[in-house]
Amino acid sequence: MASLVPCPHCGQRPKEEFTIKGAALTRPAAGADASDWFDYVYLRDNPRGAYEEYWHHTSGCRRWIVLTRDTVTHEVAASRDAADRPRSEART
Amino acid sequence: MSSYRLPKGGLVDRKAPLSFTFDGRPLQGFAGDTLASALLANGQMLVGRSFKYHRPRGILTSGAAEPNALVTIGRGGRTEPNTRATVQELYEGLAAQSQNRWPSLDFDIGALNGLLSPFLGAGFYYKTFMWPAPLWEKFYEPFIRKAAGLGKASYDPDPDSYEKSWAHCDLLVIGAGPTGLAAALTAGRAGARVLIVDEGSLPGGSLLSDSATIDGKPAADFARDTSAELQSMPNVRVMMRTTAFGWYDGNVFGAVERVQKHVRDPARHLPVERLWRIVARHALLATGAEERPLIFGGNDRPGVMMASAMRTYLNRYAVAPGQATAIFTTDDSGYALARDLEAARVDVVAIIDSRPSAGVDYRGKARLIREAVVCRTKGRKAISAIEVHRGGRAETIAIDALAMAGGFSPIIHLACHRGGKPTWSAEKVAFLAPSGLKDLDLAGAAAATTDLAACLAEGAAQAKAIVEEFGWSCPPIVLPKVEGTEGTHASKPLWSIPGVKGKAFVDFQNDVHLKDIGLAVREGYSHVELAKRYTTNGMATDQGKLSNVNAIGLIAKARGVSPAEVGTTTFRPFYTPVSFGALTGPHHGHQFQPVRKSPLHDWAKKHGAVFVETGLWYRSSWFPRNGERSWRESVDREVVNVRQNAGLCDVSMLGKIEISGSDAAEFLNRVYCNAFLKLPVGKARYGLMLREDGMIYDDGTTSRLEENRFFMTTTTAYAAGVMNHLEFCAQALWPELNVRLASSTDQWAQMAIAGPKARAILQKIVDEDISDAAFPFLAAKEVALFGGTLHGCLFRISFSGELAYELAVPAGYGESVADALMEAGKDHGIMPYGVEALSVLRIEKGHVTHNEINGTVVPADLGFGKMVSGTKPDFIGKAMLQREGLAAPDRAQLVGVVPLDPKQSFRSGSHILAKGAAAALENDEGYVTSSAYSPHVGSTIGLALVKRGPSRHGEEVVVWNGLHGESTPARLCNPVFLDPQNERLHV
Amino acid sequence: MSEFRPTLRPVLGTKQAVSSATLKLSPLPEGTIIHVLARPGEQDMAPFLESLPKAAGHAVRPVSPGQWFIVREEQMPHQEMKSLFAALEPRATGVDQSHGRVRIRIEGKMAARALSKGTALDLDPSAFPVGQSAVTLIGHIAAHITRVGSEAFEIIVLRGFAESLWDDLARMSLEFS
Amino acid sequence: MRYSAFSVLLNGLRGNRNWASAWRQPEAKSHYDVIIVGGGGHGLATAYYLAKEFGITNVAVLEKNYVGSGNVGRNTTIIRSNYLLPGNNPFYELSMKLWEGLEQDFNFNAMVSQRGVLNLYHSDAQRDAYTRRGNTMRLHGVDAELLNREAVHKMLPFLDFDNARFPIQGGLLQRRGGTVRHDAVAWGYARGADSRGVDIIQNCEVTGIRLETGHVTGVETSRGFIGCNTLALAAAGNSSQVAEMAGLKLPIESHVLQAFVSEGLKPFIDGVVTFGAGHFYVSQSDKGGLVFGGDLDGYNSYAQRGNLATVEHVAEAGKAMIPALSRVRVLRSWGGIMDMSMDGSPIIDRTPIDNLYLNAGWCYGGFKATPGSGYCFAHLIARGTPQETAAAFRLDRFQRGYLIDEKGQGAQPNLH
Repeated sequence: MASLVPCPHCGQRPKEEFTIKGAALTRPAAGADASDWFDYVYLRDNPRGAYEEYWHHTSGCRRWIVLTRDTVTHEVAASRDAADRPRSEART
Repeated sequence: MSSYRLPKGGLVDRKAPLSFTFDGRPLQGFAGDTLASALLANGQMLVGRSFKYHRPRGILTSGAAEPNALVTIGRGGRTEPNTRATVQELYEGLAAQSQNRWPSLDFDIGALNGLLSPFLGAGFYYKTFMWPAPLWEKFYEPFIRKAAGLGKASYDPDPDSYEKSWAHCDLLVIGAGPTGLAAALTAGRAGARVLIVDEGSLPGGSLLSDSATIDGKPAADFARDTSAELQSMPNVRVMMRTTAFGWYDGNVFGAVERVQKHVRDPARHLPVERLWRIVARHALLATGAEERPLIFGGNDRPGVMMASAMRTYLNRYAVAPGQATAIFTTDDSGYALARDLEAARVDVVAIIDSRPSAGVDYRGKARLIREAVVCRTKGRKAISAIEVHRGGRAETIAIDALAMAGGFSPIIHLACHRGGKPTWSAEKVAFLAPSGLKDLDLAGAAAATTDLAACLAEGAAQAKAIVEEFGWSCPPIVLPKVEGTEGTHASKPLWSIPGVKGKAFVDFQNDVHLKDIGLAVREGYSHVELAKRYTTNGMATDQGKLSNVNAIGLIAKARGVSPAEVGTTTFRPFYTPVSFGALTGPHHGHQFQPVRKSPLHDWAKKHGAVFVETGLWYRSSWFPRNGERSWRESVDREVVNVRQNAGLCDVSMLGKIEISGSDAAEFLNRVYCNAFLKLPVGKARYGLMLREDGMIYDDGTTSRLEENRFFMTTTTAYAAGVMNHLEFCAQALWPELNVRLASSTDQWAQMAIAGPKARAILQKIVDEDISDAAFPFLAAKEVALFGGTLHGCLFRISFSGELAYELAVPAGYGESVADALMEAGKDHGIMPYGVEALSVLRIEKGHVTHNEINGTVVPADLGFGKMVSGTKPDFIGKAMLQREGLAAPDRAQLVGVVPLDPKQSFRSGSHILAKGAAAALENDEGYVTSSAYSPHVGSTIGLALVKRGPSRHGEEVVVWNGLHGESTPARLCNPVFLDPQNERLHV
Repeated sequence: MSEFRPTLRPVLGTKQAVSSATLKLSPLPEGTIIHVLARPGEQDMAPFLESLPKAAGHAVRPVSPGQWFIVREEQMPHQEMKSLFAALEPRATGVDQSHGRVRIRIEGKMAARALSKGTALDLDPSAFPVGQSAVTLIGHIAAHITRVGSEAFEIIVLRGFAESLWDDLARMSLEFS
Repeated sequence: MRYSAFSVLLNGLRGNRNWASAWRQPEAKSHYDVIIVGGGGHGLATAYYLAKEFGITNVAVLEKNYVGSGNVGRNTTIIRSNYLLPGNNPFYELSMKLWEGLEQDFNFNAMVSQRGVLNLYHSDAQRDAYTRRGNTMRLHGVDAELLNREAVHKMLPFLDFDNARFPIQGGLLQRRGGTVRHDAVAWGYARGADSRGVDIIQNCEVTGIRLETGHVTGVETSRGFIGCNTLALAAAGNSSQVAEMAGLKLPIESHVLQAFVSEGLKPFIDGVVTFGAGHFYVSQSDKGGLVFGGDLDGYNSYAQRGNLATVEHVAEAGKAMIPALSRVRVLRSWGGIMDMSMDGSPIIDRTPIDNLYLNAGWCYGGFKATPGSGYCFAHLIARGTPQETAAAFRLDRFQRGYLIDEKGQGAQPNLH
């Protein structure tokens, strides 16, 4: 939900307490080749439906979180601290 | 004849008369009246003129859907155009003006448009006014703009206040009619946190207009007693005069409470309106239903009214619509009205029922005409007769008021705000709320349940189910006994009426009539959205509350499909219009954004600082002194004094971040493009932070105070952004690093002490030895002050190019320390200097700020190419920095620029053209990023980003500023105008 | 100038306390606020912080995962703070925020109602009991709220915003004063 | 049937019974020279110019909903060519010139109304940025004036000059900027293209792109397969979805931008004014409603609706700019789906697939760009080479590092 955002630490909070960064992609390793970096910085799946994105609880606990949010219904399926690595590191 | 007040009855307080005016005419009403009921009570049936044809219009409804009775109320900054007379509560001294008429409501020149109506059909303006082209803006459009619009807004500022508030509840009940009251009572008794909102001034909704009895007492009394019980419960909050206008994600509802819109002189300690954001675990829509008009010729004539509205005026406000009324009905609700009218001794001349038989057994005196329709009305500014068609026969009946009952549309607006599409029910002849809604249900008339007893039962049952779902146990529901009412069975849809004569209106306010809809379909605008946009049906201030379903019915008929196939246009917030004031709350004028104050603000103030907004901060720009005639004089003095003696500048608003942990150095090494791993303890270093795309993000100095403790400074503008960025790096990118970040911007009052005398002055208050040997350039450490009574941080860094220090002391002591420094520097000629002087000093020295770091430059563009580490395995921005375009030979890069003639000047934002080149975009070589008058150089100097700039030092160019008609011959040069060897830093 | 004695200038020093039967708004003394940041992966340090010998008269306020404020009415001498910081290492870092942040107290029957005009927190005792803390927006300003009593709240705000927040709170209280 | 005052008069006298349909409702042919995906402003304009300027008439426009159901009918109707960067400015000026002759050209009154666009500035830094921008415009012969506080006060005395948190210092004015009746643009292009033989096929959703050896042969649709020699995508808002059917991943995110309209008022504000100290821009429609907007909600979305926080944010900026708005009531809010590109500028280019062309990434420049976008896209499709003013809108500029970043915000779409 983009009106109230479930922060894993603070519970439901209003959108204006957050800063939105966008797609929660995994940063390539230092030596990765240019195309991986280009993909990471510029290309987006931009799906209709489930989407993992970085939000920052700027006016709250100041933790970066990863929301799994539906881009059509705005429903949030999951919310976790960004420091807790996702189950698979594989890039989507 | 016209409408009038009945001698007795109603819920108005006859002991509390109220005077008000309409178009300046003094009138009387009672407490409990709306403006509309009071106007009708005074026989004022003509209240407005229509949008396009300026037809005389009366009061059609008794509520939020009113399309005709829009008036302007209030004066000066309290002027409110387009106020619906049907919802505006009457108050003593209310002054109402009719709209969209000239010279007067009674005689309106605009009515001539009616004669042109054959040429003013739907979309006519798309087909003409195109020749000759220039005339559109010079003639046609100004004329149309003047003719269009409704009320006139005031330009005066609003004297009243507004506020916002949050509310949380288990169950939000929207609508305090029978269904809502029953629901709130059930949930409240179970102990749930209940919030019930209603747009009206009294709880009860339709109960207030109903002649039925509940448990033997009048419906209105039942409403009063029920709300009294609700008010007495600590877990229930009843909010009247509150309209829920939107349903948003997270089951958040927007609502506006009209706290003081029903009083003449608002109390100062209260807002006039309050915006609510209501977070509800579950919501129940008990919003009732809207009665549909019928589409016959002259259905807009004053005296024609919705049947349900007529009943409300009669029963709630004791106002009779006229003396000889007729009722045109397609369902049984018309008969309840007939019964109530007759009970009030108002003559019902005829009931025209489109159906062969009614669902109720009518025993009244009125003549009953079945299988008949009204095809037109007669009269000028008020209805005088109707023409009734039955079979082939037409008959004219003289009347002075007509009620129309076209069936009911459930009010499902909010339920559709989150993308769900309404579904058509052929059985109910209505669009119902989308199915499968989450955390929201509908009950009562909003769910097409029409019978009063059934509504009470449904409200209670739904509430019970909801709170039991949440784990409360619900006491058994005892339903009250309802008498004196018949269920109104679904109407037989009557989209278009045979033999209609004259204009039959679909959208009253926008003057969209029957033929317009047909035309739109004929011309290919048959999709419901296209038809709406082409005819403007449903786009008026009532958002089609009365017109949309009828329009859909007509489109369906024209296309030969069912309304289900046509579908609706999109229901969008707001349910009823919401004022900017309410949406803004307290955040306007000076409160638009908070003020962030430096701990040295008052110190600067007492030295006469002129302040400037910098983000949320106020920074001191310069400190004028007696006899200085211009800001330039003051700034020049401050600059010269720094270069000759010493100055004190408040730099507290620089971002400050404490970075600690065993991986702090490694962390900094990754977030800066230059090396930080080996920065010695006690040293400061200038750092460049890139974005992942390789562009420079921000710069600043970072000092190593201890092995694992760093003190970072950022620019003022990017302080917040840098902190977010660092937290992202630490939490999301490299959570394995042991690093902790604490913003300490507000902890420190920070002062730049710059100039040849800086050391001598500072040494007087700093306990430690700060000689060049002991504390050289770029030294940084914690120091004791005043013999150990205070501790702070001292940095030997310089933005001005002079011997300079930055001293950070605990903010609460900032002013005191600044005073001490001014005292200590008195004999050394110390002066405060502001950001203007600071800017001159840094431009003279060729130091960049965000004027140059504009989000599109890489380090090499600003001469920092060598700073970028080639050895570090990784840092933010490293990979993208390798792209060919970012190393292209003709990139704009930093240079200095001076006018050839020192007497000439140029401004930032001017562009650079090669000498002799024509002023054309293809000759654009770059632009001036910063400029100032330099006392040191003796002329204006500038920094610029110019193609291949560094290789063009000495080249003559033109600084071009077409906006000001300036074209200044100038020379590109080294951006460092002063002390390129940095000797002054190291003294 | 070793004879010079720097004087503290409280940021809300000039503000008049708002007081009525149902609501009281008052600045708290600028004493001590220490920001404690635990190293990543460190377990809950609250008990440890509570137990600190020097913590007499201190209160501990949770801020966010691995972060707490230690607050007390009186100022803490430089050396005492240094040794406290030393005691925290290596598990946590202490950062002095005694001047960076300011405390305000709002109490009374209507305190929660007034705060609800600014924050989206559900301040019902069932959702926000005594002892609970949260960082949230109050209007446009971020602040740290703790319920210190059934009808009393402590607000901690950045010094630079303190005056603006005070004025906002006073305005939000107008209805009840 | 040609539209004119005479035709209105004549048909009026005949009871308006003889007006023909504005465009046909044809069945799709099995094959077209060019298929354009997207019956919004850009797709219809592309079809119109292909037919009118480049003589390519065997064209179909496939629209999954109704003509103009996308952003062309969900914006704040502003047109302007006050762009900062050389890569953008000439293109938007070309578009402006096309607007200026549009109605006579396609015989439909779209109410192009050049009542001026004024961007307020509140600080020296903003003034300098507008000086730079205004001079870019002047260098390209585009009209631009930098007004000081007094001049703005004279023009709009009802702005907040007395009690503002961020006092107005002046503004950058483009007098040729203004507004256009948005729906009419779609209808005018649709009617113009249709009359030149283009098939506009509504309720026809493209569900797949058929590729043979890296070459497009046609599209699968809800109405079956339709073949083509050239496929052109103009589906802004859904570009990523359509491109994915051809296996392309784009530097684009879809975001929701809300817009608003107030109740109808007698003339209140003449031109377009944008606030410099917050997110707010406003104009007044010929019907009397104040049409205004602000910033993106900020999250990726395909739902044409936003949330209340943004609504309040926009209203606050509005009242801060014009205190007298306080008692004006907002009637309706809606949302459009923006194709937000990674540098804030659009893409009109070929793709790695040789007969697949892309028109995307319009951010919120889309409406004002409609004629220029249609013309340049048609030029690219017809001639195979980019129209000169659109030459910078390359798809590979991100990879090569030739970005067109007006705001300097970098690769974060919600900041553009």
